[in-house]
Amino acid sequence: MGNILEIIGAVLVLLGSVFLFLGALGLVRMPDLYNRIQAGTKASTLGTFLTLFGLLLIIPEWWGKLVLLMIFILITNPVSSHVLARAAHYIKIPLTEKTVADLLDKEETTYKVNEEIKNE
Amino acid sequence: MENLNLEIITLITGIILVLIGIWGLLTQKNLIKIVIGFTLFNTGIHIIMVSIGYVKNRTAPIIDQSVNINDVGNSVVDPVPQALVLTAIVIGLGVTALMLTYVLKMYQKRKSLEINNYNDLKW
Amino acid sequence: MKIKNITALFLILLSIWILLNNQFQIEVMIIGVILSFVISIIMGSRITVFNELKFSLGSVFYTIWYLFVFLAELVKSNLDVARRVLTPSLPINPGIIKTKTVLKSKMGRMILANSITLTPGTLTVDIEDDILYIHCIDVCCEDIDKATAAIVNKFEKILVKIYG
Amino acid sequence: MINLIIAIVIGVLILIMAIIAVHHKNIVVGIIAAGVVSLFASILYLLLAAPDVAMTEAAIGSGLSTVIFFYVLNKIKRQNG
Amino acid sequence: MVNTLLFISAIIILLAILLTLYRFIKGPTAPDRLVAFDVMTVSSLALIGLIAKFSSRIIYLDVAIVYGLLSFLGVIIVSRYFERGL
Amino acid sequence: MVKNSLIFIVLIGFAVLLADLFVGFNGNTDLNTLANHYAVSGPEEVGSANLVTAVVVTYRGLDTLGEVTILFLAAAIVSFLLKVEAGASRNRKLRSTSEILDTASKILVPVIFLFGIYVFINGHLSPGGGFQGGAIIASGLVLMLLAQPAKEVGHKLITLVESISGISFVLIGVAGVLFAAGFLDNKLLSLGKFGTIFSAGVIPVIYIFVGLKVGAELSGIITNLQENQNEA
Repeated sequence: MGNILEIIGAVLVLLGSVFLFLGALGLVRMPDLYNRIQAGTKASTLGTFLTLFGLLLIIPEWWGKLVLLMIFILITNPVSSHVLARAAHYIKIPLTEKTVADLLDKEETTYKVNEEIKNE
Repeated sequence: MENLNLEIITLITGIILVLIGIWGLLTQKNLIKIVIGFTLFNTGIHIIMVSIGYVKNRTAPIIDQSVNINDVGNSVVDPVPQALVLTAIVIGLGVTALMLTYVLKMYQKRKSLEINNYNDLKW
Repeated sequence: MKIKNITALFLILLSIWILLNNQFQIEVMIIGVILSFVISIIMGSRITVFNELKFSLGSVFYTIWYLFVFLAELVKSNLDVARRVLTPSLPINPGIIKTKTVLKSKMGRMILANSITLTPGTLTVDIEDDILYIHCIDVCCEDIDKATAAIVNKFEKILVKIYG
Repeated sequence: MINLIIAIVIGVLILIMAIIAVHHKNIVVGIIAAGVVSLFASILYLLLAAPDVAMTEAAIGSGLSTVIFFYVLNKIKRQNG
Repeated sequence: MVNTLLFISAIIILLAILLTLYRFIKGPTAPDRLVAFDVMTVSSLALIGLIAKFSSRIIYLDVAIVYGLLSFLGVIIVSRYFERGL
Repeated sequence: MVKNSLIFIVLIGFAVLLADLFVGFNGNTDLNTLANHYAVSGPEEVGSANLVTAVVVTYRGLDTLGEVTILFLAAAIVSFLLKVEAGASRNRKLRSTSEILDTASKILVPVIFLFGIYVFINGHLSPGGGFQGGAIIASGLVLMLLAQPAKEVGHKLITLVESISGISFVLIGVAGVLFAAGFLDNKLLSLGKFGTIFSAGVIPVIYIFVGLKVGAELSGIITNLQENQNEA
């Protein structure tokens, strides 16, 4: 019985790492910052979540810290990507040409966007 | 592959990191870049010290269920370099903060981060 | 209201302490109770987000139900992103749209925004009172009501029951 | 065996990141790269069986030292008005 | 069996980190690099979990918790610096 | 040209210095005598499961005191240099914080503080200790300041915590001289049962004070570097 659980756990870990890989691939392939954030956040969150869940099945005695880790990831990861997306929109990082709509009316930035941030 | 050990790899990493740090310290013109070079140098030294304390196929010097308490001398790595590095990292943060404060003060005086503008002591 | 806030914070901190230690010796528990009490007394006056929690059987049930809905959406979103990433032509149709929420509590809005960020092709860019600006990989509709129905509603109808 | 592979990859990453940190002309990118160096250094410490040091490096190297750099950079930028 | 699968996953995670490294080098803007940094921290969190399993020491997970709680500080502070909110 | 070659020579010099270290090193297979003593008799002498903690707090306790002092000096110099003249208040235009970050920080800050305290109370059982715990607590303060940048942090409180914990640290050391074998001796309290939270004598107490002191010092550095915390 324990053996079957271990194998399920290992498969979950493998699945999680595949999701992490896909997230990184999305990070490379997507055309602009916002789409990259989308691919990166979702895939890395689920990938890490699945990896930790698989470890939980393999070693049930570690449940306390693993559960805490999962909760922390679910709280912190979306928040950081939201803050990053908000800042990027504020400093007018351009959206890709494929964009069909931008309904967030940009507030007038109170300072001149620094060249150092935008280019290279 | 025979003599490729974990500690050798990390030792090489640490040494090259130290060299990169010194290179940055010496060649960069921007004051903040110089401080970054210093932190890299710091990290490199720490990696070297920890890898010198590593002992092959042994585990962390913390005794719990997975370490046999009667055979500690043969199952853990050297705790002394770890203890030294532990405090050195915290002090490194203090020193970095101090250096950055000096950078800030220098900037307030001269409005410049270029090292070439500070040539008062040049002969 | 303050008592409820401090109690909620205390219970959360105590459960985190237990999970961290993962052992039930009496000394550990005593220290945990003292620590959580002190921290929740000190922070409780400043932090008012826990006021909105409802302590009832129904809210516990809906929290668990929400977790299931959310995890299902999370997996779906990842399969969606994976499909898009792996398709050579990169089929995306991105844009930023507006949606509306009826949630008033800060906690509920944070959970809603986080859930939206983690679900299919959507990312919360900004939040102003009850308007959420959402970046979509695949824009369904620019109309505010349709978009709300498509993206927000499935979470909101459960969250309303928990946070009111 | 797996530890060796991880150590080699992480070591190469650290060196690339260090070169970016020193050489990149944008200071912001340099500081982020220095943070990444600390991050991976802490994994190396973990492989070297030094969890105490890894924890210190994770908390200080990638968190607080980045914070201090950016506070100072912010102050410098604000001096310009 | 189990260990082989875990080895393979560790290697896949390393490959993922290398891909994000590509994004970090390529840029083109500083926020792009910040996204790469974010994904790197989360991936290395998974890697730390696997290392803890390989060494079978639960204490290594404490380091992972530090990452999970504090790694997003870096991203947030850089974003706030960009939008002049510090 | 001359400068470049000078840099090159310095780099070569360092490389040679470090290569010397590298050539003679083939990986340890055994502990040296000192480390062996610490590892074998440490658990009985000190009662701490974490040998690094044993070395930091007892065997090398005086070094730790010195290091905390250096950190104190660094923090003091930073605050001395950054003191601005009164009345130099500039009104800053800040971008408002996103509501989500604000809420998340309110949830996370108490958790981070609790975790920091966990780290330094369990310093003798699990990885961590005063230095890490202090750093984690300072990070919690940073999160608080990021969510509400205009908030003023009480300097008086930070200074108070720092001085009280510093004095207590030294007093424990002196009490070791008076009532036990020597400065910072940990047999001041009974060693207790190995591996439980009330064990290792006085080590947890010392680590609590070290943690509070380091946390207060790092918080002092950060609040001084933050823009609007510079009241004279």
